Amino acid sequence: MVYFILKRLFQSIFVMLAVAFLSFSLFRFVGDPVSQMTGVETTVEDRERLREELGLNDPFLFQFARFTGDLLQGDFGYSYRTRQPVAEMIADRIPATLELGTVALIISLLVGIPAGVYTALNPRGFVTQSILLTTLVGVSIPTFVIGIMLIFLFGVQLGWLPTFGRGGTVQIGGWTSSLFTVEGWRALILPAFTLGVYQLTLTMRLVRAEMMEVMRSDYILFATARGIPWRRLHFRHALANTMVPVITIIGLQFGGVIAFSIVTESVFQWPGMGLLFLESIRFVDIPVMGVYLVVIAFFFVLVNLAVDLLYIAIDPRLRVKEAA
Amino acid sequence: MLDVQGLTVRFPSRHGDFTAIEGVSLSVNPGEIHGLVGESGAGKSTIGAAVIGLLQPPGYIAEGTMTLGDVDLRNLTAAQAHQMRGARISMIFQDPQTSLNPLMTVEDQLIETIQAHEDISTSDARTRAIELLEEIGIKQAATRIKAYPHQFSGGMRQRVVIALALCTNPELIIADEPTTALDVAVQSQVLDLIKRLAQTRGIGFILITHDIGVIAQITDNVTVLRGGKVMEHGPTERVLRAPEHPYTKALMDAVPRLDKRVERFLVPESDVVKVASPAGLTGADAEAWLLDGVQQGGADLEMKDVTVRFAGTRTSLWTKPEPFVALDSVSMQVRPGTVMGLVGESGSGKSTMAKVITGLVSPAEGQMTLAGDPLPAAKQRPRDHVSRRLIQMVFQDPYSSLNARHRIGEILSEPLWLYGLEPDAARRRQISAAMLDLVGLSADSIDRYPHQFSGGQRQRIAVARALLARPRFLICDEPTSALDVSIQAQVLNLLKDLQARFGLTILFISHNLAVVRQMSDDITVLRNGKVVEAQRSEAFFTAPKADYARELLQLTPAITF
Amino acid sequence: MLARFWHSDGFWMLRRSPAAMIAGLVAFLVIAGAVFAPWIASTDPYDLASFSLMDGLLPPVWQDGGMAQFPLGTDDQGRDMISAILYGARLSLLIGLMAMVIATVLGVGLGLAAGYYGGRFDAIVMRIADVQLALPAILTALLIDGIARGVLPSEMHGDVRVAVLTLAIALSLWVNFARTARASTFVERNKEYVQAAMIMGQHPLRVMFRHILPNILGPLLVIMTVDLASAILLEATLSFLGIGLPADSPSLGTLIRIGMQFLLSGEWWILWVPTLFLIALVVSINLLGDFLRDVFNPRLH
Amino acid sequence: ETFRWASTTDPQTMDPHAVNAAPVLSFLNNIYEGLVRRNQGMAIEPSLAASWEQLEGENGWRFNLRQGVTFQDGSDFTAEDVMFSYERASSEASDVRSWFAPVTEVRVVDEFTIDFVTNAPNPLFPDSIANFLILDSGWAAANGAELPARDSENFATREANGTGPFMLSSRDPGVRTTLAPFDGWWDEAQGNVTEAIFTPIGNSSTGLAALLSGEIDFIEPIPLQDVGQVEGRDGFKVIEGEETRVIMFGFGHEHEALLYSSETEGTNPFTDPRVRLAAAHALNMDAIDRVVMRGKIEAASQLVPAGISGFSEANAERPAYDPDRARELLAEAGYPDGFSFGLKCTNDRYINDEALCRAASSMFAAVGLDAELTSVPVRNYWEQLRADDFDMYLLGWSPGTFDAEHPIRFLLHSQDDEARLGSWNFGNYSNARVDELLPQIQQELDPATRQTLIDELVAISQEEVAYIPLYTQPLIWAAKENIDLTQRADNFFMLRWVSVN
Ligand SMILES: Nc1ncnc2c1ncn2[C@@H]1O[C@H](COP(=O)(O)OP(=O)(O)OP(=O)(O)O)[C@@H](O)[C@H]1O
Ligand SMILES: Nc1ncnc2c1ncn2[C@@H]1O[C@H](COP(=O)(O)OP(=O)(O)OP(=O)(O)O)[C@@H](O)[C@H]1O
Ligand SMILES: [Mg+2]
Ligand SMILES: [Mg+2]
Ligand code: NI
Repeated sequence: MVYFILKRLFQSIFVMLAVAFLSFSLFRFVGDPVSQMTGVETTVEDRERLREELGLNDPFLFQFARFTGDLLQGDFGYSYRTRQPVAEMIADRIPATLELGTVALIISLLVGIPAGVYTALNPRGFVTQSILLTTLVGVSIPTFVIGIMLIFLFGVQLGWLPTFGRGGTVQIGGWTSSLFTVEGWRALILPAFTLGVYQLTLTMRLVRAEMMEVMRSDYILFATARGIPWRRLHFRHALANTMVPVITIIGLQFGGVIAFSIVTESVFQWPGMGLLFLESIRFVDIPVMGVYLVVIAFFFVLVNLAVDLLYIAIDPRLRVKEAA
Repeated sequence: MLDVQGLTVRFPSRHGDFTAIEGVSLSVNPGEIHGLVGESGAGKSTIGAAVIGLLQPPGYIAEGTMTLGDVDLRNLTAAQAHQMRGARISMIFQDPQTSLNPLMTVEDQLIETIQAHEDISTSDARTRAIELLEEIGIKQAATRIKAYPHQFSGGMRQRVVIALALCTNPELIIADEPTTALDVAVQSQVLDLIKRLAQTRGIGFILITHDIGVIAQITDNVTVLRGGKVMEHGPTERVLRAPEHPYTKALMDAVPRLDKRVERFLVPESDVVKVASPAGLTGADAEAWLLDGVQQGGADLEMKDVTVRFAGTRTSLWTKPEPFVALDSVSMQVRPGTVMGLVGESGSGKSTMAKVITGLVSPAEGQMTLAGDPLPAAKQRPRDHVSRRLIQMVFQDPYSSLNARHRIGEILSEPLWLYGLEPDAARRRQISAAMLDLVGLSADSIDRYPHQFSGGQRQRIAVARALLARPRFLICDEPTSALDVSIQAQVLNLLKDLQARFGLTILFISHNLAVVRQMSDDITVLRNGKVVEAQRSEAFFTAPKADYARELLQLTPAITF
Repeated sequence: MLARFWHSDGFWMLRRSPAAMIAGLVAFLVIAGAVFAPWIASTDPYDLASFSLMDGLLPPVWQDGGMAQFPLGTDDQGRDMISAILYGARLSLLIGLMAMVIATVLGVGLGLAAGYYGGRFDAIVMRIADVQLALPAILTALLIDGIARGVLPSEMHGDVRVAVLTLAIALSLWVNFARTARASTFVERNKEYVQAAMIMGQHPLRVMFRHILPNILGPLLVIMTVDLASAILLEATLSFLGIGLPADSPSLGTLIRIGMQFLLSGEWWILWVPTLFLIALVVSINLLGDFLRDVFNPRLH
Repeated sequence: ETFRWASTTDPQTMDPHAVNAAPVLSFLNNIYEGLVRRNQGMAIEPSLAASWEQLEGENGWRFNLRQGVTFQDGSDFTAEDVMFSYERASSEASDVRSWFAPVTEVRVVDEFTIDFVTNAPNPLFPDSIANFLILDSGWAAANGAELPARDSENFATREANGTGPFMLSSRDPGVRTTLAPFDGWWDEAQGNVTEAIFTPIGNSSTGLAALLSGEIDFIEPIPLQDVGQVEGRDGFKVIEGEETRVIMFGFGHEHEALLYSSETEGTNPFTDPRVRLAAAHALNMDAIDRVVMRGKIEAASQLVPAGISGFSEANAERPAYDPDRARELLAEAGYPDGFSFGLKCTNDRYINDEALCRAASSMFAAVGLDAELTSVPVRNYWEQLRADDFDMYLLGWSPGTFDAEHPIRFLLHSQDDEARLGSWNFGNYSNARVDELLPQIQQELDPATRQTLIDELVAISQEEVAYIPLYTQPLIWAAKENIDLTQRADNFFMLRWVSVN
């Protein structure tokens, strides 16, 4: 156990360092932070002085070493744009993104898994074909178009749901949550759905494919031959066995959720990390971008670890052998 | 009890309906073990599936009646049929590894099966399950029942499968090749169990197999199938001892006998239409080509104290596994121009031996020599080492040993090209075609793909590929265990002929003692990676020295009449 | 040849599946339209002199004010919508296909090698894949764009935008290929035909590419179609976020991005013509992918 | 009355001296006040200074401060605070220090009088410090915010204490900022807002949706093409105006050769005024107005729009759309077949900037000027312009002082780093007479003389086609019908003029 976790942690550090390095090498190209930090009338000398103060004139590797060194000491630096501590800015935004991502993921699982099971068990039915086609069309429309369409339909035309923001939030410790108010939930529906559509389709198709595969396996055939009731056969036997690959892919798709949450957050003005990141790009806010990426890599590593632990929970073959 | 009359099953396909079985009739009485034999694709499994109502779509029953007691099996609704399964008819599948749900404990699977058909409390169901496990010979059933399938050995798993089929007290159990995946020792235990259950509980069994030995050992009646039709049926002893139908006769002749060695098997006449090779080269030319390349001097192989360790199977995700000793200081000497038989139960290290010799696996210790020269181990053996050509191998599974995406011509000419035996592409093609002729295939096969051939034909192609390297030492790793008897007989004949003609040295690996008896001059018996006996073949079969060897001989199902 | 195709299992299945047939037809039409855009389209959106701002914002021909010359109307620059989407599809498909090819070559190469050699090499490749997965596509795009800008002289920036975008998309897609190829290779490398090749002393590269690769192509082909669709969508998304192509090179993505500005202004066709076209393209490619999956599943034959 | 409004950008900071950017200064003008302020017509009027006059015997201005003004935390406003704010705003850490470049000394005369001494006569000085916002020295000192935050935040980054009509009641950067009226304000508010909630909404479609769904009362700006949609709906209105920002094309005057051209080796055709004039004649402003700008723009003839002080009425003509003349001019200059060149544009800075540049490229193409358009986000833009990476470029300029002198100083005077002149004259247009005229204009106190000087300068710049001024950018705001507000030409949004009916 210890060996396993240590090994994973070691690999995680590698992943995070690599992400930090890559992202850091990227910043030089995003634009000129100083132009974004100063006004029209700032003189050339003042700009140059600022550049020097921020260490932007230092060699790249030197800047990177300073960045990682500070990170390791727990110093996340200050935003160029707002001058706030980056750690605080990101920490403020994490709840919004996590809630959005989680709800989107849950929607995609709650809808995707039953739909996948249904379409696997009735592969030729009309309903199946319609579900498959609808979801396919759903993922073929770019996320931002879906988002805006939903906003105009439910926010403007019908007036049922808010068009932007998080609605009512509640502060619990350091965590701002929109899950405890009706307003919060109303604000969450559209972005979560927009973000979830892609995941939903993916989950559904994956569950469907795996389920069809599992339904042909010997143990399902044998269970059928024993007259195990259908419901139990489908859900206890077949579905459980599809979960291992499904979990892997869903874990891997975490990156996708993050990537698309940038788009979704920007469309819905959802005050999460993605929005912060986009603003930071606009203002070439290097410290925020850097920490954001490292945090994302960290989440990614965490999710990967969680997936592995989930495997063990699901699949007894991976558990410690009790008896020979 | 079970009565099937005139059953016809069809599979519609794009080329019209395919009739898998046609007008099959059979009946099974309580306590009877009814054998179904026949070559692969004869329709054995299809009968079983039709009876239990699990024909794979698009297959359907075209004609015939099936009754179980007073129930007409063809006239059931889907729900009734499902209720029937398990309660009155059960089934056992070939592979115990894959028949159990890996995510559920044995207990859960047993209890749910019992509760599916009976309104019974969980604790009562558990008691029943434990009793049943005890009855079929699992010790400490009360604790072992909590285990997951992967925590059982293959034989125990097959017992669990049987327990699952039994736990609802069905009248009829269809056992589809229940022992094919098991080795002889376990096989004989399972067969004993089936026999006992038939006798004590009066359960009717349909036992599907292609192993005549198994049929001979436990069935009461037997039905011989070929091409979906019944060739012959009747009491087992009568059918096997005095077959009436010519096919049955041919089948019996093709069965390798444990008690005597035959020079050649009689095989049912093959229906391959020979087409002349495009360049007019024939098997004789191929033979000449081969002889042309025969180097003088023997290809004797010697292995000394070879030890192989593998990173052991992971027992837990957290700790590093113990190394697993697959071969433990094994020595073996193969005389030039003879056939060495290598036998042993599954997992004893036979294939590992072959891999060490071919350089796929590097031994931790030990030396090898080929024709007196040292034979470097895997990593040290250069890619162009002469032994790469001299040692060739024929694999067990003819379905996966040929690259499905390459044409036969490409597969065959590859060694010619690789070893630089023939620089000219057209000539390579001619020789390949001639070699096909030599192994008894039509020369126009050269432009086809492997999937267009039957298992036996593919195995011939594999042999041809091996020969095209002009080898001196041929390793055959269970070359026929995936084939049914008649085809096995053809392949064995071919190997015998080639060995005789070209003086090849062969290492013949098998777990089937009867087959080995027909082929080998010497015998090495492996167990758990150790050599337990090494002998001249005849001496071994008449008077084995080691206890383990004696036991093996005894357990091998044989036709004893 | 043709007869063989007609008789092949794949084509037989195609004839039996109306969805796949329609998808095939749509994909064929779109692709043909894209390929032959210079001959079909009435104007060339790259030729600035061929259109005029004076024709801007004309509605489709069936609406008031529409002109027969521009059946689906014009955009805010006076470009004929039909010409724009044909050229747009051309560029999108080009980017999608190139990205897919690069991702395939990179992913399959690494995946094959990782699966074949296993051990440390495998671990390294998979960790690199993790890094890639942790970087959202938009970041990869920014990174590549930035590097290209840093490395190349400024007058080349415009010319390499397509290449940069292609590479960025390819980099965010290769992991799929690598993982699939690796998993399949793990299975294949223990099959006897591979062992046979290894025993003969064949070069590892030959074993990988000549023996293993053809046998794992099936699932890869499926991923290729699905990823072609995602690549086209990704291009649209990147364009939306402002990291895509410049507005004067019409890809479906930039057309939609520009069209988004007219979502509410009444000039609906500027958004919906390219969007519907994109949906048709992506859906049909995905359907073809599904169909291929069936073709490669021997159990469905 | 609660009033909710949205704009595209969140003010980055609450510190009035840290960033010289419109979103920040516009927002903070509701909280802080300067010595002078602009009224609804952009004219200067007294604010914290009740009056001001030129100093006797030396260059500079004396400000007589308003008495009885208190900061929002209750402390009194005195000359000390102005002095402190001056020191703060002119410190190295400040981004607005360039306003005080002409200032040589500041003297506190008494509690309510303060003198700003300048190095030369400076008639425009009071205008130039309209956004110089005054902080309370005691508050800043007590909270450690004596200097603007440079590399880390300080108290003034998220808290505010001004003398203005509104107080900061809560701030969640990037999400929402709430203001409440300051009861102790010295002036009378003309509006009735009792709570104001600001939300940044970056995506313009989302912003519009928020307005139309009633979640916000006011948004600025909205895209030009959506004006019809808003006007067409009951209960909403569009407020249109002219910003003072003039959009123009600039040239690489001093470049030896074109960067983005294959045919013109080693030469830069744009050094020839005829070529520049040809480019000006190629542009059809009417078409751009109708299609790209939806009829909302006013064509511009010079670098400031009409109505700004110093606008040269004498030179109010711009080159007409005349492609034939353009071709002729090109032929005269030796380019009968035209040539290709690189046009640099932003795509997220000005209203429909990318569409404008594409339309312009197509119009240039029609006379043989083959523009290779590169449009980049503004975050990369200035860097590239500073690196001289262009043949022709797009620029928008809004005169911070609302006087014609401002663009002359930044855009027309030759680059001179030492004197801090011509700092945005990327192509380095250089004319000795222009350089000579600028200081005269700056120091001239008599308006009529000053105007003749400006007229001369504008005439030169037009004749030489230093830039091609295109149009004045429109200001398009949208609000619910029941909102009354005032739109100011500098695009500042003043809550004190908002009433919710
Ligand atoms: N689902 C199916 N679709 C089409 N044909 C089928 C299907 N299942 C079986 N068949 C065909 O029916 C015939 C009989 O198959 P069956 O599985 O009963 O043979 P078998 O005797 O059990 O062979 P084996 O010893 O290999 O198990 C074969 O030719 C096979 O190709
Ligand atoms: N690559 C490997 N890694 C770990 N263990 C292995 C490996 N290959 C073989 N083994 C183990 O070595 C033992 C011997 O295997 P081998 O394949 O030689 O057996 P065998 O006698 O050929 O059995 P069978 O009759 O089933 O083919 C088995 O227990 C097997 O699990
Ligand atoms: Mg079978
Ligand atoms: Mg073996
Ligand atoms: Ni056919």
